[in-house]
Formats: sequence, C-alpha cells, structure tokens
Amino acid sequence: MSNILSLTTFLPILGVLLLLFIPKESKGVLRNVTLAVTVVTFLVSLLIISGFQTNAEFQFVENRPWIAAGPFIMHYNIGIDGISLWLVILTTFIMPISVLSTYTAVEEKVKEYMICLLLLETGMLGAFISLDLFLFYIFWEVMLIPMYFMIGIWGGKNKIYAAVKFFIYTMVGSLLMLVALVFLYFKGIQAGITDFSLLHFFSLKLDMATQIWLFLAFAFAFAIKVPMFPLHTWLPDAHTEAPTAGSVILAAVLLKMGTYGYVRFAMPLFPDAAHKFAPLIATLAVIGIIYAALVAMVQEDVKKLVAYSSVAHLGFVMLGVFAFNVEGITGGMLQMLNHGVSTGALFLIVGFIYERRHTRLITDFGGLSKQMPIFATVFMIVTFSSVGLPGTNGFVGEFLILIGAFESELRWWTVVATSGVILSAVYMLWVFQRVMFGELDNPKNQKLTDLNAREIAIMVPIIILIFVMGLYPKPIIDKMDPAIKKLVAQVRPASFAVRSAPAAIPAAPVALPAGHSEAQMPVGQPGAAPMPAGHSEAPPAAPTAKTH
Amino acid sequence: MEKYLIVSAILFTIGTIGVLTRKNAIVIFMCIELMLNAVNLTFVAFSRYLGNLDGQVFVFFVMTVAAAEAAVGLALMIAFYNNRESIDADDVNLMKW
Amino acid sequence: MFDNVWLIPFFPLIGFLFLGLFGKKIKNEAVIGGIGTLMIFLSFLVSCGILMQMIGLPPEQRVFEKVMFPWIHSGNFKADMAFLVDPLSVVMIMVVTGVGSLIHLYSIGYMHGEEGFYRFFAYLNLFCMSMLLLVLGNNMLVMFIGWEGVGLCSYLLIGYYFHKKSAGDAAKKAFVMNRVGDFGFLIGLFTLYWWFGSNHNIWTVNFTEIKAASHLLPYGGVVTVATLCFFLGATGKSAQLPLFTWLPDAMEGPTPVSALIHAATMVTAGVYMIGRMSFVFIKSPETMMVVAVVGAATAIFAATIGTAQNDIKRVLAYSTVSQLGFMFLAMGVGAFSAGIFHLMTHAFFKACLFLGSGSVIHSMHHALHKIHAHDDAQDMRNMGGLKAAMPITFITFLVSTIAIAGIPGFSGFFSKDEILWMAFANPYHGGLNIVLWGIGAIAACFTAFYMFRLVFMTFFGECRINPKAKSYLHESPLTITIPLMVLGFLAVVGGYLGMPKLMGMLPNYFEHWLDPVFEQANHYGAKYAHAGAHPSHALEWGLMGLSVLVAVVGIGIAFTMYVKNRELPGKFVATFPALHRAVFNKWYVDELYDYLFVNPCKAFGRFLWKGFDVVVVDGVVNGVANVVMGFGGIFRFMQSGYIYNYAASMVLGVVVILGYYIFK
Amino acid sequence: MDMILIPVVNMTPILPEIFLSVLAMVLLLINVFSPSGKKSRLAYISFVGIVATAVLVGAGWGCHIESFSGSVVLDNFATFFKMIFLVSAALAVLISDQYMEREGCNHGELYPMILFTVVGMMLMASGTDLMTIFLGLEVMSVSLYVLAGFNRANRKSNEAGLKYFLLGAFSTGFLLYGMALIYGATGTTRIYKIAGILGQMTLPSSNIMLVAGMLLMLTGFLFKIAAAPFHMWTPDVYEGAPTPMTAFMSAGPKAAGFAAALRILLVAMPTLQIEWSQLLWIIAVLTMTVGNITALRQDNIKRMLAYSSIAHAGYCLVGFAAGNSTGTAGILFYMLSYAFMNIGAFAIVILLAKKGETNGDVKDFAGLGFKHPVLAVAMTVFLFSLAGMPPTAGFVGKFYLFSGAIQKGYIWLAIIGVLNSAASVYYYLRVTVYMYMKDSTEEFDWVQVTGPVALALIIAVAGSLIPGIVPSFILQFAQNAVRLI
Repeated sequence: MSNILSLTTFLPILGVLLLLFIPKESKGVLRNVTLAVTVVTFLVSLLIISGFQTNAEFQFVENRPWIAAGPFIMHYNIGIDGISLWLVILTTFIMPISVLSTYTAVEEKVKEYMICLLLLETGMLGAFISLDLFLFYIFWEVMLIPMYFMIGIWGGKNKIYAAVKFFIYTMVGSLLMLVALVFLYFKGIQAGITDFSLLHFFSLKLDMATQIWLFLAFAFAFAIKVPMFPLHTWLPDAHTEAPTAGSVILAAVLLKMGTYGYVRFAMPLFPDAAHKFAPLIATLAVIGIIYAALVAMVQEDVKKLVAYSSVAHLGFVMLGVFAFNVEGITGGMLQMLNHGVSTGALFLIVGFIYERRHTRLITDFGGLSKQMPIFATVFMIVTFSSVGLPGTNGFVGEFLILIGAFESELRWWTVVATSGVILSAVYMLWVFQRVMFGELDNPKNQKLTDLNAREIAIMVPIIILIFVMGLYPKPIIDKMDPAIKKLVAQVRPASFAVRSAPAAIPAAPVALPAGHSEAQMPVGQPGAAPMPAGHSEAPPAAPTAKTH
Repeated sequence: MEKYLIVSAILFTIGTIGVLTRKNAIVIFMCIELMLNAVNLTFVAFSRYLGNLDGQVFVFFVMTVAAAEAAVGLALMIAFYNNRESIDADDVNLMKW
Repeated sequence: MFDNVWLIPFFPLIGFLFLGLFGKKIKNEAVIGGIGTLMIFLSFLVSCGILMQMIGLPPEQRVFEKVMFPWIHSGNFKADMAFLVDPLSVVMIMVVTGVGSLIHLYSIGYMHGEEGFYRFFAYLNLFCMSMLLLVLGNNMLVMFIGWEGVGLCSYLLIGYYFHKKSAGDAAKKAFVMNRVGDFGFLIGLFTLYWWFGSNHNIWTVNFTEIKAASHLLPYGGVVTVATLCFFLGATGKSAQLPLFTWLPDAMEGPTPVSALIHAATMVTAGVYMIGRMSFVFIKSPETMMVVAVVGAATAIFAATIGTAQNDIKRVLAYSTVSQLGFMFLAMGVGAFSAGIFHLMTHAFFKACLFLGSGSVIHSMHHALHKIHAHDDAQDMRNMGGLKAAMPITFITFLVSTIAIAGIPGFSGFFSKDEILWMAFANPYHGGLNIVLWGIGAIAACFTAFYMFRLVFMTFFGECRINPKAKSYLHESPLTITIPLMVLGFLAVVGGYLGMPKLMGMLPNYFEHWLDPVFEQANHYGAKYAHAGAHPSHALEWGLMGLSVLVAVVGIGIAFTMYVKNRELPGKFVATFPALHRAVFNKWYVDELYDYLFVNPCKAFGRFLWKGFDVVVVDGVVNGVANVVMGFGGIFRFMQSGYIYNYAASMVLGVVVILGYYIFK
Repeated sequence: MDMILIPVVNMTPILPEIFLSVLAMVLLLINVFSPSGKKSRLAYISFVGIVATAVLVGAGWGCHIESFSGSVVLDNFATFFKMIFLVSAALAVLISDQYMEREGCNHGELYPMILFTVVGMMLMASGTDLMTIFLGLEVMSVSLYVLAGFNRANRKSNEAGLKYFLLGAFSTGFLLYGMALIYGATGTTRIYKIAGILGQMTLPSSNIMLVAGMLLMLTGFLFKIAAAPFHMWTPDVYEGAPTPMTAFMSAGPKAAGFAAALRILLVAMPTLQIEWSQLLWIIAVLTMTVGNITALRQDNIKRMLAYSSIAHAGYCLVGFAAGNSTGTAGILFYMLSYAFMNIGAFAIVILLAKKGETNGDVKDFAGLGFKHPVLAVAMTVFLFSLAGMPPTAGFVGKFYLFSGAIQKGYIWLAIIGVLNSAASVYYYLRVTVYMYMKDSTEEFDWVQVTGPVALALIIAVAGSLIPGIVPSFILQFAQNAVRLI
C-alpha cells in the first residue's frame, strides 16, 4: 500500500515491456493489452482515493535517495495531497478512454502508438506526484517525447510543423524554468536547505527581487503549457494535427500541467511575486478568455474551435487560481478536472465524426442529428457541460472561480471574464447548430452511422462524471479542501506584506546581481569582482604535490 | 634578451602571415615550420636567460615532433596529390558550408 | 406535506429520464404522452397538497426550507441543493404544474405523429423540472440551475424542428440572449455576495438569510449596481428591452412550447426573481425606476410591433413581451403582488391563446396537408371565418382575448388595472408616475387592438384558406380542447382571486396571500416613499373607467379596420409606408443588433484569428525561428572551405583576444 | 665530482600508456603477417587490449602518484579522462571494421593508430608538465591526421586529412608559443611549480607575458576542442574523415583537449581565473551559438553532427567558464556521456550509409523508424541525449554544466546556454521527423548490423540512458576526480 503511487506510475512502463513481446501484426491483442494495463492502472489509482486521508498533508509519500553528487541532492520523493490526487485520478481515468478511442482510429503502427500512450501516462503521473523539484522537471520533460511522436507520426496534414512547434515551444519555457530551478536551489543551499525537496523550499524566504525573476521563469514555462495568451499558438496547431487520443490527453491532462505548476510551484514558492504579478496574469487570463472565444467563434475546423475553447477555459482556471482564496483555487482545480472531462469528451466527439467522414470542416456537416440521434445527445450534453450549464460539471468550477475572483482584488477582471460565459455559449452552440441542426443536405452525411457500442462505452463514463461532478461535487471538493486551505495560508501572509509595503520592490531591474553583472561583461567592464563567498565555490584546492 | 624575443616574434608573425597568404600547401607547411622554429628560438632564449635547461629540452622535443609532423604531413599531401594532381590550397575546397 | 416538496421537481425528472432513455423504444404515443403528463400531474397534486397545508397555517408560519444535500461548499461559499416553500413559490408551482399539466395533455393531441414524440415529452418534463427548481430554490444558485435549465430546455424545444435552419438560429439566439442576461445575474449575485461577505462577514446566497440581513443593505449605491445586474438577467429571461428579440423568433418551436415556456412560465421567471428579491430591489430607487421604465417601454414597444405582424404566433409573442412589460412595470412601481397576480392571470389567458392558436394551426396544417398545399399554416392572411369550423377553439380564444384586452369581469382586467392604478398612485416615482400610467394605458389600447385584429382576421370574415382545403377544416380532438376549456375558464375566473379592494365584493385573497413575502419590501419602500398624495377613490374609479375605455377604443378600431372596412389597413400602409415597414420589421432591432454586436464580433474574431494569431503571435514565433535560420545561413556561408580563411579566423580570434587583454 | 644521480622513476603512472604502446607495436607486427581481408582480428585484439587497459586504468582509481619528476601524475582526474578515451576508442574500434571493409580501406594500421592516439590523449590527461602535455597532444594529433586521411582513395578523406593537418600544425604553433611565454614568465614548465610561482606573484594578471602566454596556449586547446572561432576545421574534417574516425575524433580528442586545459588552468592558473573565465564565457557563447545555429541549416548528417559537436564543446565551456567543481565535474560527466551518444549516433550513420559514404543526408533517414525500429529507437535515444532531454545522460550532463555556471553566478550564460539547447532541439528533431514522420522511399535492405557494431550500439545506448536515470555514481566519480586536481 505504501508503494501504491509508484505502482500506479510505473504500471504503464510494465505494460510497455509487455507490449514489446507482442508481435506488431496482432493489433487486437496490442489494443486489448494496452486497455487492460490502463484499466488496471485506473483501478489501482482508485485505491489511492480510498486510502486518502482528508487532510492537508502529503500522503503515500516515498522518499528514496536518488542522486547525490556535488552540491546537488535529489530524491525520488513522491506523494500526493488533495490538489494532485484528483489530477492523478483524472489521468488514469482518461487513459483507458483514450486507448479505447483508438481501436478503429489507429490502424497503422499500433504497437508504437500504444507504447507512446503508456509512456505518456507514466510521464504525466510522475509529474503530478513528484515532490522533488528535479524529479518533477524530469517527468515534465519526459512527457514531451511521446506526445511529440504521437502528433508527428499519427497526426494530420501539417503534423510535422505542429509537432516540432509543440516540442520547441514547450522546451524553451521549461529550460528557462530549469535555470530558475537551479538558481533557487543554490539560494536554498545558502539558507541551509540540502536537497531538491519541494517541501523544504516552501519555508525558504526570498527577497522580492529574486522572487520576481524566479517567478517569471516558472510562470513563463507554465504559461506556455497552460497555454496563456499570447503563448497559446502552439495549441491549436497541436490539437488540430494530433490524433484523437493525443488531443484528448493533451487537453485533458497535459495542459493541466501548466496550471498545476502554478498551484504547486510558482505560487507557494514565490508568494510575493505571485501577488505582484497577479494583475498581469489575471489580465492575460481574461484576454485569453475573450480572445480565444472570439477566435473560436470564427473557426471553420471543429477541432481548432475546441482547441481555442481550451484556451478560454484555462483562462478561467488561471483567473481562479490567482484569486488567492479558497473559492477561487477550488474552482480552478475543479475547472481543471472539468475541462479534462468535457474538452476531452469534445475531442472524442470530433474524433468520432472525423473517423466517419475524414473531415472536420464545419461546413461539411449539418443536420447530423437526424442520422445520429445518440451522437447528438452525447454531443449536446458535452457541449452544455463545456458551456458551463448549471447541473453539469462545467458550472461548478466556473462559478467558484468567478465568485472567488470577485471576492479578491480581481473584481473588474471577473466582470470581464464573466462575459466569457456569453461568448462560450455563442461559439459552442453555433458549432453545434451548424453540425447537428439544419437539413441533412450533404449526401455523404446521409450514410453516417450512429455511435457503436464501443463509442457509447467510451462516452458513458464521461457523461456520468459530467453530472456527478455537476450535482454532487462535494466529495471532490472535500478531499482537496484542506490542501487548498494550506496553500492559501502559504500564499496569504506574504501578500499582506506586499500590500503594506509596495515600495519594497526596487525600481532597479538588478534582480540577480551576480548574473546581471556577468551578462554585461562582454560589452562593459568585466565583472571583476570576485563572487560573494557563499556564491562561488572555493577555487580548486591547491595542489598537494611537493616539489622534488 | 629582448632582441631575441623580438626576432622570434617577428619570425612567428612572418610565419603566420605566410600561412594566411600562401596558396601552396607545402609552402604553408614551411611557414608553419617557421613558426615552430620561432618558438624554439624563444625557448632557447628564455632557457639561457633563466639559466635552466627546461627550455632547451623542450626545443628538442619540438624538433622531433616537427619532424614527425613533416613526415605525416608530406604523406598526406602526396595522397592528396595522387587524387587531385594539385596541392594548391584553393583546391582543398571540396567540403564547405 | 412540506417535507415532500422535493417530489415536485422529482416527478418530472423521473419522467425526463425515463422518456429520454427508453422513450425511443416505446412505440405507443399514448404511453409516452401519458407518462409525461402523469408525472407533471403528480407534481401538481403534491403542489395542491402543499397549498392546502399552507392555507391551514397562520401567515407567519408559511415559510419552510428543505435541504436535500450539500452542493457546493468551498471556503466561505456555501450553497445547498435546497428548497424554499413560501406563498410566492406556492403560487408559482401551482401555475407551473397546473398549466404544465394542461399543456402536456394538449401536446398529446397536438404532437400526434411527430417524429421524436418521446423526445418532445422528455424535454417538456425536463423543462418543468428546471422551472420548478427555479421557483423552489432557496438560494440564488439553485435558482440559477433552474434559470439556466429552463434556458436549455427552451433551446432544445425551440430547436425541436432542428432540420429547419430558422429553428436552429432561433434556439441559439434564445440561449445566447439568455446568457447575456445570465451574465447580469451572475454579476449581481457576486456583488451582493461580496458586499455582505466583506462588510458584514455574512457569506451567503440564501434568500432567507439575505432577507434576514437585508436591513444592513444601504439604499442605492452597491444595491443599485447589484439589482441592475439582476435586472439585466431578468430582461434576458423575460424578453424585455433590449433583450427581447429572441422571444418572437422562439415561436419556431411547437406551439405547446410557446404556450408553456414562452408565455406561461419561463419568461415570467424574471418577474418572479424580482419578486423573490423584492426586499433588495426596493432598496434601490434608481433600479426601481429603471425597472418601471423598461417595463413600460417594452409594453408599448412590443405592442406596436404586434399590430403589424401576420403570423398568428408572432402576434402572440409580441403580446407576451408586452404583457411582461406590464409585469415589470408593476414590479418597478413596487406593486409586487400585482405583478405576480398579472403573471398568474397572464399564464392562464396567454396559455389559452397560444393553445388556441395551436389548435387553429393544427387544423390549418392538417387541412393544407390533405391537399398538399404549401401555404403558411400560421399566416393570418390565409385564415378567416374559422369560428364556424372550430367553435370551441373560437369561444375559448375569444374569452381569453377579452381577458387580455382588459374588459371588466375577466381576469386580465383585474390584474392589469391594478398595475395601471399602482403605476399612477405609487409613492416612489413622483412626476414620472403619470408618464408610466399613460404609456401603460396606451399599451393597453394597442393590446386590445392587435388582439382583436387577430381574432377578427382569424375567426371572422370569409375564409381565405385555399378553397380546396376548406372542407378539411374541423375542430381539434379532445386532448386539445379540454385544456382550452379549462384555461378559458381560468382566464375568466382567475381574476376574482385578486379583486381590487375598491370593488369590495371579495377580499383581495391574492394580495393577502403574498403579504408575508412582500411585507419587508413594502417596509423598506416606506423609507423613501413620499407621503401625502393619497389619490381619492373617485380618481381610482375614473382611471379604471379610462382604462376600460381605451380597451374598448382599441377593440373598436380593430373592428373598424378588420371587419367593417377592410380597405383601411391597406390605406394606412400606403399612407405611412416607412412607419409600417419599420413596425413590420420590428423596428429593425434585430438588424441593429447584428450591426452593433454580432457582425463586429465575428469580424473582430476573424481579425484576431487571421490577423493577430496567425500574423502577430505566430509571426513573432516563426519570425524568431526564421531569424535564427537566417543566421544559420550566414554562418554557414562563412564556412568557405578554404584553409587560409579558416586560419585567418583563428588568427583574428587570437589577435582580438590578445589585443583585448593587453590593451584593456 | 658529484655523483651522477640516476633518478628513481616510478613507472606505475604510465603503465597503461606503456601497455597500449606495446600493444600497438605488436599489432603493427601482426598486421604485417595478416593477409588483407582478414584484418578483423586486429580489431578484436585491440578491443580486448583496450578493455584490458581499462581494467588497468580502473585499478589506479584513488591513487595519487607522481612520477618523472612531477611531469606525470596518476590521479582520479587522469583516470576518469583515460576512461573516456578508452570508451571512445573501444566504440570506435567496434564500429570501424564493418565500415572499413565496406569502403575497401581496411588496412591493419588503423588499429595501432587508434591506440597511439589513445596513448597521446592519456599523456595529455596525466601530464603535469607542459612538455608532457605537448608531447601527448602531438602524439594524438599526428595519429589523428593519419586517421582523418585514412581512406587514401577518397578525395574527401584526403582533404580532411590535409586540412586537419595544416590547421592543426598551425594551432600547435600558437600553443607552443604560449607555452614558451609561460616558461619565460615563470621559469618552469611543471604546472605545480607554475602554480606555486603564480601564487606568490602579487598581481599575476598584470604580467602581460604570462597572460599572453596563457591565452595563446588556451587557443591551442580551444582548437582541439573545436571552440569558436577556432572551430572552422571541424565540419570539413568531420565530414571528410572516415565516419568511425569522425566519431572517435569528436569524442576522444575533444575530451583530451578539455583534460589538458582544465588541468593547466585549474591547477596552474587559478589566480588568473577571472581572466580565463571571462574569455571562456564569451567563447562559450560564441561556440554554442555558432555551432547550433549553423547546424540548423545542414542536410548532411555528418556535417550536422559536426556542428552539433561544436555546440557541445560550447556547453562544456560553460562549465569550464564556471570553473567550480560542479561545472568541471559536469565536463567530465558530459564528455563521457557524449562519447557514448555521439559515437552511437555515428554508428547509425555508418550503418545507413552505402559504399563511398553516399546516403548521408538527413533525408535518407526517411522511414527508418518503421523499417528498422531498433536502430531508429537507438538513434532516437542518441539524439534526445544530444538534445539534452531527460531521462538521458545528455540531460544530466547539461544540468551539471549549466548548474555550475549558475552556482558561479553566470545566470545569463546559463540562459543563453539553455536557449541554445532549445534551438538545437530543432535539428535533432529533424532527424526523428525523417525517421518517423516521413514515408520511406527505401527498403534499407543493405543495412546489416554485424556483431561488433551491435555491441557498440548496445554499449552506447546503455551509456546514454543509464547515467541519465541513475547518474549518481558516475557523477560522484567525476566529483572525486575534479576535487583532487
């Protein structure tokens, strides 16, 4: 029981090993084995819920020494609290669904596809459970690789551009975060912290200037992943080109990495800076909400539309998270889950019709309701969940976000963001109308078949979740509540300090004195000053050799 | 003392300029040899000035090595000439960019 | 009985789930319709039980809350799935379940043979559930579920004939406009919640708790902001200016839908909401004035449009908008129970009118279908003289028309007259009162005119339907006529529940009933009500007479134009072509919205996508890549392949490095 | 009369060198008696010999023995580097046989030359006298000139040899001149003594002769390392040389250059650290940028890897510029992993090429991923390791290098480094794009994986992956190695 997190995380890897021994011609076996592996992983992850104690502590913690060399000590330190718990469950829940969605969609290179899926699952789970900053970074990056291949190999027409863009875009951000991570670590060493364990860094008090730079680096990486306006352009490309399962996972889980990163890392580690930048981030979030909605409205490709809707939804999450109060962050967390479920479902739905018609252009459809009534119902439920109709999951999250943000300093932002609820209705209903309503005039659409048993089986759990989370979110909220309260407490005291002394932020941009002076070195006078004692390592020990 | 150093520096510079300007591979190599010998001169001068023999020992090694280099270098040029019928530096230009 | 309040929305929910999941398998329409109707009828019975129990209680004990389960609890925020039973909600559930049952029954006949029969009943049940949640919710959030839920059902039912593009458009338009209102609702909710929370540490969205704390609210200020936002929500849901254009389009839905949702229940939700929060609204004189003015303006505005429409349902739709305007006028002048009263009577007669028109359309459609004609079954210009073929429909329709026109003795008279009187005599708006009253009276005149125009064009004169189809016109079946008769009856007698004190024949049961709900509001209102000005009974009688007179005038004009002298309308159109065109085209409001909002939004979206996203953002991204690649090209060509160039670069490097260190 | 003192010479520190030299000479003899076409045995013998040497070298871990009057030392630093050399030599030997056979130049002298190169590199790593280091460098270089031009019949190979030779000799001139100036300024060539003398100088940085000497000498090493602006030879030579030798050159000699430069600068000239680390700061930026950006535009995969190897030198220079134990240990770790991943990548290139080094374009990888999945996966591992993606050795190495810079306070250097590394991802990904995302035009039926190459690939994959997942123990070795110099 104590290793259950590791078990959950690495079960997919075991699955990969299993797959290696299955010949690639037997596609059915490959699919079923993968499905079995993901289902087992999901079942195992359910044990985590049952064993989870409702408190603010990290649980199922494993802490093993991993790397210790030079100044660095990294641990294999994992554990979950209420915040990561549900994201882990979301991941394990989405995976079997994604696998099931590939049964007919992917006919070529099945084995490789399944391997990618399983590797991706390990990567995602690992990132959610890491309590060691370095370990987190490893998983964070590892995730990119299978996703890159999924987009690039099984993607659409423009797949290579999308895959490479996805990869490099994300990479740029995360590498800067790496620099910040290391810088933070050395700051920690000065303060007596001896390893990369996240919990130790929570107690680290940093001066404002340092916080700002570090926060910016972290925020940049996470903002790309979220993605926040204006760093979002990789997303529509990636989504449009990715195969269905890839899109589902990308939307449902991968994007959550960004928002999760803010909640888990950027905010509690640099609370003062987070407060300082809250207006900026809220502004970007709100722009994202409106902007993405407007752009989504005029899309011609259903999948692209859904992709832009993701940008808008994640904008809500960011707004809620940066409200710095329990309601907002709870709403943000719920919205992450909701978005995972609903947008994942939307991509599945797009996948269904794409598989049948091999087009995603809205104009190619119309009147499908007549031909595909079950599909129509499912699509409608998911659409309304995405729009945030009360009674569905979408509402609970969105509402808490808005009310939380309204309570906080972000009142006016909230007002603007709330208008996003209008726009989301506009674009979602418009696309629904154009696809499902009207005359069934395209002859190609007249032979469409309704959802088959497998597809229904994919959607049923999602629809159940949509309503359960919409009508009785209490168990979910209750489990994460203590952790969120703790987070709010971590972030809050500092915020008062900032408010009381806004002038404490120096006007001079010299945030990292050492790095800065070095940066000027090539042009100006060399930074001749020796590094401060704690900063630079002692010069290599003088030779012990004696002269003969 | 300075005079030796200056002479050797001038020699070195001449060698360098030769490398940059001459087109014949053998001449370029000769210029390099000139540079090495300029260094040798420096070593000897220092050795004499400092009164220890390290520099002179160094010179012996340099000369040996130069000989070895010459052997290999000329062999390479011959191989090149076999294929290209030229040892003009302008012709050593199959690979670029 | 109160404890079983949850059964009221629960039965329709069961009906919805059952029909939605298994309805397709059931081939027998009677079973489907029967289940749907039975479920709502059961709710009606429970509602009656509650009503009975409540009548038996003294007025101050007539409040009951039932918490079903905790819904959203997070931080300070707390909202349960809970119900509130008080006189106001009882009125509403009675109306919803009562009228709802009748309309369900009606639909069995009306929807006979339609594709997706089960789907229709499932949606209707879902609608009833949502509406009941809306009126029963004990906090704003449960109300909001219902609020949006009815919007959803409205969307689904308007788009019922989804293969028609116009139906899809109308459905979307309805939902989006409602969403605009919801935006206001949410902001209002936030403001109120935040104000109470941050100032008094009362974090609540519960109506009872807000009511208990409402004495803390200031007059005006933040309350004005919050209530105006709520009112925006109400205008969306109740099709008031400026968000009214969706309602006429919503007539794309089947007629029972129009009757239930777009006349009797859903569209009145805004009125109900103001009633529910009267104690907040009254604290803002500004909002009250806005509500009154918007109500009055909508009443007249929609009435004018109603005079020029030829589609029978559209006339009724504009009439609904106009009547809702009356209700808001009532709310705005502080006559809350009068507004709710009109809500109820309107539910009776307007439902009856819609169902009657449905009966006509049904018959017309049937007849035209028989001869394979494609004439518009809803266009009044194709009707005429139907009273002979459809006597029951005609009589009930006529009764309801008289009721809406405000002829004494019928329900509409009592409620409308009270509103007009209160508009004149309310203590809140000073000099504006006379204007409000005047507009109301003119609107009433228009109402009488266009309603009788409708009656005359449809039932009187010669029959203009395709002659071949004429013989196929006949009265509708019983499932259709029974609800018509019941509603017609209610349209007559419903008014006697709330007779004005002035007439003194019966006590005003209705107002007494609602007293406990609006007591507090009236109390707050007294703060800024200007004393003095107690209009005399004589004045009241006089005004009553005047309002009857304008109704009669309206009827007279209609009679002249559409029965006696048929050329008049044509002449009128010829004389004022611009005016007619403007009125006929609904004052071009739709076009205005397209021009102001829809098209700019689309254009802006397209610009953001093609212009900003692709050119600027991606341009920067790809631009960086291209610059880097460009440098790659430059560096690449520096690699010339010549030994001496390579050597030169080395020498250059050495010289620069040495030079820098030696001469620095 | 004074007695002639015959110094007692402890041969232990140079036992591996002696062993290898003897082996090389024996191989030359064997070669004479081996008929052409049966040269593979030489490869096997040298591989076994290299493994044996590795055992010998490994046995010296933890010792600190000076000998030859302080001109040679056996310490962990030297041992670690020697291991890198031996790894690259072993891998090079394994991948040579098949290639040379195919190209028709499987002359037996190849293996002794490789061994001599290794001897030279080992001397560079363990030399503590400028003279020893120079000698080692020349032994290495002269052998490398031969190896670069080994395919006598091939014009490109000729040209590579000639270019490398001329430019190499040219750079030797600077190196030597630098050494001469240092000798002049300090009066000795022993680096420990230089350290002592510099330690007593009040302001060594004002001694122009000394600084100039250091800089000139550094140039020589930077040439070997292939740092900008002394990198220009690299692409041409790497492209032209026989591929296994390119692989070897990119790993071994580069490491040797770092070994010597590190030892001289860190041991002898810590007092001048400000000067050299400033210089290396700029050179590192230049090298990374030029290498990466030019690599973006390459189609020939050998050339692309050549530019990438310039960039990798730049990454290592980041650690060097930092000059602290984190950064320098990072260099050690990185050079070791680089040997695995880069030689691995070249091994794949060798397998895919046809006779005469055709089929060397990135485009020729199209569709490999599903025709030869194992090779493609191996290549992917190497590429991701080169790109510095976790969980590969390349990532951990870069992490330590950049961490060193950050620890030192060179934040901007680290930032430029990571941005470069992000740019580099593009051209590595490009190969994977062709392998997996483009349809194949070829059946790749000529590709055959012989035993030695397979072994090399297995070693290389393991060496690129395992230190990425459990890097601790190699990192500790590296830390140990740099602590003791």
